[in-house]
Amino acid sequence: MNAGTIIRGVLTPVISIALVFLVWDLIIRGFGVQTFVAPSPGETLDALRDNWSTLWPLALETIRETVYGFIVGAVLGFVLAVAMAQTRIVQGLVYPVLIVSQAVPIIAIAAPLVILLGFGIAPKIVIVAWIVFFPVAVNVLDGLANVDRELLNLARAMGGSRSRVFLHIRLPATVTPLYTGLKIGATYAVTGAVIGELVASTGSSLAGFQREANSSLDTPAVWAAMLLMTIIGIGWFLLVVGVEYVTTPWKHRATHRRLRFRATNDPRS
Amino acid sequence: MNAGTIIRGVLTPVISIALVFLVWDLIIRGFGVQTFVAPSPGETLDALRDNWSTLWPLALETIRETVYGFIVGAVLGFVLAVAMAQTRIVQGLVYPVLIVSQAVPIIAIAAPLVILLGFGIAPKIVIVAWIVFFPVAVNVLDGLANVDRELLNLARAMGGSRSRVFLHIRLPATVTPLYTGLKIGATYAVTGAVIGELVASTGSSLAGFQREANSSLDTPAVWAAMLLMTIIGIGWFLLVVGVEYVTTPWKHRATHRRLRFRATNDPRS
Amino acid sequence: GGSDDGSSSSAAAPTDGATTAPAEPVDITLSYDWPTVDFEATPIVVAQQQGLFEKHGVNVELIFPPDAASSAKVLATGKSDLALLTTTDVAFSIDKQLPLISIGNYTMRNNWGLFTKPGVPVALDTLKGKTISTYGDSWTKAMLPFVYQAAGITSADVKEVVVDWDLPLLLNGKIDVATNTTNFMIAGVEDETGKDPEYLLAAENGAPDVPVWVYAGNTTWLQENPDAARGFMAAIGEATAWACENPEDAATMFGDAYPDSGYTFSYNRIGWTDTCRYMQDDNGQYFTQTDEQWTTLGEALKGIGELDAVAEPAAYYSNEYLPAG
Amino acid sequence: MTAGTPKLRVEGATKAFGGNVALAPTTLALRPGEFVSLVGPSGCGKSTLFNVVSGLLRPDLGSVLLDGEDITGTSGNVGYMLQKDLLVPWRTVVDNITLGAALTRGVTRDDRAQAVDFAERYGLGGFVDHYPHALSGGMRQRVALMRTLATNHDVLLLDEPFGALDAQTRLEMQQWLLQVWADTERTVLFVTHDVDESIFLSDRVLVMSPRPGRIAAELAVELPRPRTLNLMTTPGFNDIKREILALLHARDAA
Amino acid sequence: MTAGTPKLRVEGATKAFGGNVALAPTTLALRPGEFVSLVGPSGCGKSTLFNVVSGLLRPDLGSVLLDGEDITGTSGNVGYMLQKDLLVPWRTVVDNITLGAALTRGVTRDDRAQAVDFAERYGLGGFVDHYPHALSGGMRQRVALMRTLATNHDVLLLDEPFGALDAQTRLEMQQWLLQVWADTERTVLFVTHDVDESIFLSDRVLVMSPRPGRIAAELAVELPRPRTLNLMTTPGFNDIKREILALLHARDAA
Ligand SMILES: Nc1ncnc2c1ncn2[C@@H]1O[C@H](COP(=O)(O)OP(=O)(O)OP(=O)(O)O)[C@@H](O)[C@H]1O
Ligand SMILES: Nc1ncnc2c1ncn2[C@@H]1O[C@H](COP(=O)(O)OP(=O)(O)OP(=O)(O)O)[C@@H](O)[C@H]1O
Ligand SMILES: [Mg+2]
Ligand SMILES: [Mg+2]
Repeated sequence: MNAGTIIRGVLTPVISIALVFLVWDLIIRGFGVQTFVAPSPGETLDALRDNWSTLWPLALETIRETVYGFIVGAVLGFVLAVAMAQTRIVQGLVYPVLIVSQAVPIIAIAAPLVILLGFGIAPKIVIVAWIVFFPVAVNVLDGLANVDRELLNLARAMGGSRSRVFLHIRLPATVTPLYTGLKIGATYAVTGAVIGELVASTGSSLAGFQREANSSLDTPAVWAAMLLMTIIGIGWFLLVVGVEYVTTPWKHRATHRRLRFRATNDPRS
Repeated sequence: MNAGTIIRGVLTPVISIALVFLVWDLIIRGFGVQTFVAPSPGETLDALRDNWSTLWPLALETIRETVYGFIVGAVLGFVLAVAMAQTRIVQGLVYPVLIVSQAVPIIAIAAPLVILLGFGIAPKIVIVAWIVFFPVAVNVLDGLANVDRELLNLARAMGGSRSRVFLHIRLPATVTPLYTGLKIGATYAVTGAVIGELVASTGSSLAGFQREANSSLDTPAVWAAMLLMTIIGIGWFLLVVGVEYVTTPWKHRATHRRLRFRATNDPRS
Repeated sequence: GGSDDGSSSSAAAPTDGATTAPAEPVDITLSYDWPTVDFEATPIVVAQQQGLFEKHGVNVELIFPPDAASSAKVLATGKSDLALLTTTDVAFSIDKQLPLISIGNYTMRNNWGLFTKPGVPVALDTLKGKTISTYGDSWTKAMLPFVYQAAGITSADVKEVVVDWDLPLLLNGKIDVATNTTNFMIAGVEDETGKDPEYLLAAENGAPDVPVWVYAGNTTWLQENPDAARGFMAAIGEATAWACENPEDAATMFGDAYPDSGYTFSYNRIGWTDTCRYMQDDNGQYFTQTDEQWTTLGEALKGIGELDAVAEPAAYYSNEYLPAG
Repeated sequence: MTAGTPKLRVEGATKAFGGNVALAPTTLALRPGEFVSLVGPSGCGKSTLFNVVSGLLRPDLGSVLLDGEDITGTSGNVGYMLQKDLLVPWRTVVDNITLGAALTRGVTRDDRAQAVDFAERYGLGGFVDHYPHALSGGMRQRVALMRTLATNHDVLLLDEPFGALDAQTRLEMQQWLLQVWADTERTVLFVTHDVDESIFLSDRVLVMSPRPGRIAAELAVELPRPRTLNLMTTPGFNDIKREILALLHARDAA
Repeated sequence: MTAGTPKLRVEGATKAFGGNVALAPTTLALRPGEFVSLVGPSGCGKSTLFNVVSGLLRPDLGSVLLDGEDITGTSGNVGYMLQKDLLVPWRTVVDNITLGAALTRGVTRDDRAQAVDFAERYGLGGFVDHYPHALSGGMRQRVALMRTLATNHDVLLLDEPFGALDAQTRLEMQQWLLQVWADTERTVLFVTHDVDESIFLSDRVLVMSPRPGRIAAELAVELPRPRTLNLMTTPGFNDIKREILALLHARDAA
């Protein structure tokens, strides 16, 4: 990473977020919006700090729901994509269902889910997974469909079995689209968890805190919770970006470090 | 369109949706789920028919909100993408904001929006636009970034002005990604309108009908409304697919029909 | 009884307390306490249908807030002139210095309690280990500790769940006990099952007997339109009295006004009838507020840490706009 | 403009990217109607020279003259064509041919008529309303060349126009280009890596040296026209080829 | 296996797609260590023949014999390389070279050592841990060829391996290939559209006819080895070239 990359990769987003806060502040001041309607960034951050000891454990619970749902959704989407890639028929039958599933207003299915699955983490996992599986499935399917035909032929000509070709050619080719899907999913996952929490949760939750704060007209606390949810979503997104960076060295590095191997096998050593 | 295309394009989705209804029916019957928890497809369709005269005007209103929000979102996303494509700096500053905007749980901003914007159609338009602008902006930006450098150079070498190059080269190049974004947006747009309706409806609305049906434990009516919302979303999606098909003949036709021109200019005639 | 402060109206044009209909009725926007309509709007519907508002020189439009907590915000921002609010809404609004004030009780007593399915008795000594639903609202948060104290338990002895809508969960056995008010729960359960739920009224089990709902007004608007406010209360007073005497007719009238509300006639009738049980004090008096009710509520909210300080009673309410007599 | 004025003249044009000299001072002149090829190793600055002439790049030093007029750094004065056909997928053949008009002043009825005429004349008569995706690689390059012709500039810069075609199609296209060139009397500057191609087409071949690029040698190709494929295996052809290969591969020659 | 058994023998192999005959009955035989080129117009069935030999396609009729053993329709018996390098972007150079092992039985330490050895020997010593995106086109084709060599099959099928390279790099790669071939003593069947290339590399050139493809002529290239670029402009080379061009362009010749 050179200086230019660091500036573009880190500094610009930071400035950009700072600008958002600035604009937010200007709107609140400029239009004289009262605190109980919408608080300024400063008031929101104060509320976040003041409620931190309450919010943090709730945030952990939301993160837990998000993580589980995310994993379930990602695995489901991936498996579905692999299954669909096998035959045109399966794909033709499943694809419309995928689209329909996303056209269903998720808030509308949340309530029946709670009745079916109870107040625990299960309905939240289902909702998060429902949101996450779609971009994963669509992108991985795309990745599988776009593996170079000639490369697959070559692999077969080399004597590769179906399973080994899948393992060494098709599977790695899904990595980039998988991450694309995961990044989209990560951005929306927290929203899913929050919807689940809103409809029902055991004891307190981030969404529950928000509702309580709302019912006691503590708007800065409502927005603090919203800010925290957004931060969790962004954090989750950035985590996926980071994992992608580390696990796909061939995209940004010229060489792979293989110290152990080079040390023992390099004829020049 | 030959027979094979028709089968793949129309018959498979129909079968696929039929299968969804079948599985839904089997689950309800198989697990003996009570009607007030989750109705069978038959009960839902009955409820849809029985409530049709109430639901249809509400659906029209939802469609109206979706259409306006969709247009606002699409235009906003498009303009934003074009602006971002101008300079690296603008892009670097705006892109993080786009991602953050999507990580904000939309249900959490709905109520403040209503207090700021009132009970009319405005907050629904904002919410739908909020959902739609993102995939449009991201995809169009992608399209603009991927216009062949050499083609742009050639266009300049031909003496094309900045505005004409934009009009004839860059703009048409965004059509395909624009439709990709619009299709994603269409799938989610109705969800946005429904969220808006849930928090802000003076009179009646599809979401309001659903909530009232829910309060009076008329679960089949709840699901009928949900089904109707889903149908609107899918219909909207299919409409975009259709418009794309008609407006991008170069993707699926070998020739462009230019009857008038050929008739007067074809030297062979 | 009631506040004898009176300063809040001193700036307004003097009146003799009796309302007379001016030529031009004053338009009033009233924000409801819930995002959708239900039988609690019966007095307003009756006043509209019977021309009582016109008679008292006002014209009322009912609007619905984006969520249950936003009616106060709608009122405070001037998007409505009057509002139906819960008393906790008022308490928090004053704490946050929102420009509004309560101008009359809707109910005079506390009809909040704990509910179980028909045939499943509920008592203080059976609460331990039960799953209890709440709406995550401040009222419930303020009242539950009194009940727990009376039962000799703490919140750790039960499983509290926060839900969006309790009735299906209660009937479906997903929760053991729901917290709600009698009018809504009895109407819901009876309408759905034909039987009455079992319930335990909090006011009879350790909780203060304070009103749940009040009419409130935007202070600026009140100062400019004191006569309209009095006109409104006068019309509501006549409508409420008539509707409680003729619950069947009132429910029919409500159903006619909101045919798409999704509620059945019996639900509306049962609910309204039960509401009427709590609308008068021991003296048969409607509306009149007391220092004591606000102090009691304020202390209860302070007790659970929701309020830092209880304001002077006069900050919360004014009986200035009550109809004469 | 006197009779002796060259059609195109590059006068000491120089271009560096950063500290990297891509094009050392280069001077060349083309007579009206002349066909001149440029050959040279990859990266020697051939495309850079073309970009300077077409006005896409402004030279650090030197100038470009068209009919004696200074056009340095201004675009839209010469026709330009590249190895990639760069057809616009959403425009039909005729609309691709008229792209130049669309980009400069708007397409007229006459532009269309001329485009159809080109297409009819050079073997694409049945395809004027086709979209590019429905054409073969050779046909696409024909359309690209017609687009270049349709801008009605006297000077054409062709940068490896047949580099992506297979050998057979390439030979056909070379003969076709000679026919088009003879018909339309344009002045052509042609870049190729294929020595056979450069000799077969040109009146003169300019050999460029490796980086920093400059014109190292100039060979007149005094072979009769019209030319046919047979020419490629004649001794005269072979002599020139040997000379060029020797210039290009001085270091490789054993 | 007797001394006279051909290394590879294709016996009347025929292939049609639908009603479309891509490959008319074709018979050919390669001696061990021989370098044979196939030239022919586009679509004449060269790649189809390769696919039959490699086992990707089963011929409608006929058979393929390796060392006299029938391998018709079975894959993994010969090395195969295409115009596109088809390197796997997520594998380093050494991992790409050992791809064949990964696809058949798992990569051993010896496979790695052999791959590193290849890379060192043939000019990629410093690049064993590089990812393909960090290599030039010529280097990528070298890796692709090493991958083919590393499968340790005696017979290599090379289908226009240098078709995508620029002329200079191509000439370098041809000389490099001859060196590798001389070192490793493989039997090579080579497809190209470049007549110069086919002559420069081969012991024999097979010319195929247009569709339906079959072998129309066979020319022995009895030019001395090792060969250098000078060869390309010798009269002997030129004679063969004239003959092949005549066969390929019978219809174009004037
Ligand atoms: N825009 C640019 N920025 C920096 N360097 C450049 C740029 N364009 C070309 N170069 C460099 O200038 C040199 C000449 O490039 P040019 O493209 O003119 O070569 P060329 O002779 O056309 O090569 P080829 O035969 O491969 O097309 C090369 O070293 C190239 O890397
Ligand atoms: N899988 C296939 N299905 C149908 N037709 C095919 C298939 N593969 C090849 N063909 C057809 O068979 C004929 C021979 O194709 P082939 O690829 O073998 O030609 P080629 O000689 O390799 O051509 P080129 O020089 O362009 O590579 C062509 O007409 C081609 O369209
Ligand atoms: Mg170049
Ligand atoms: Mg081929």
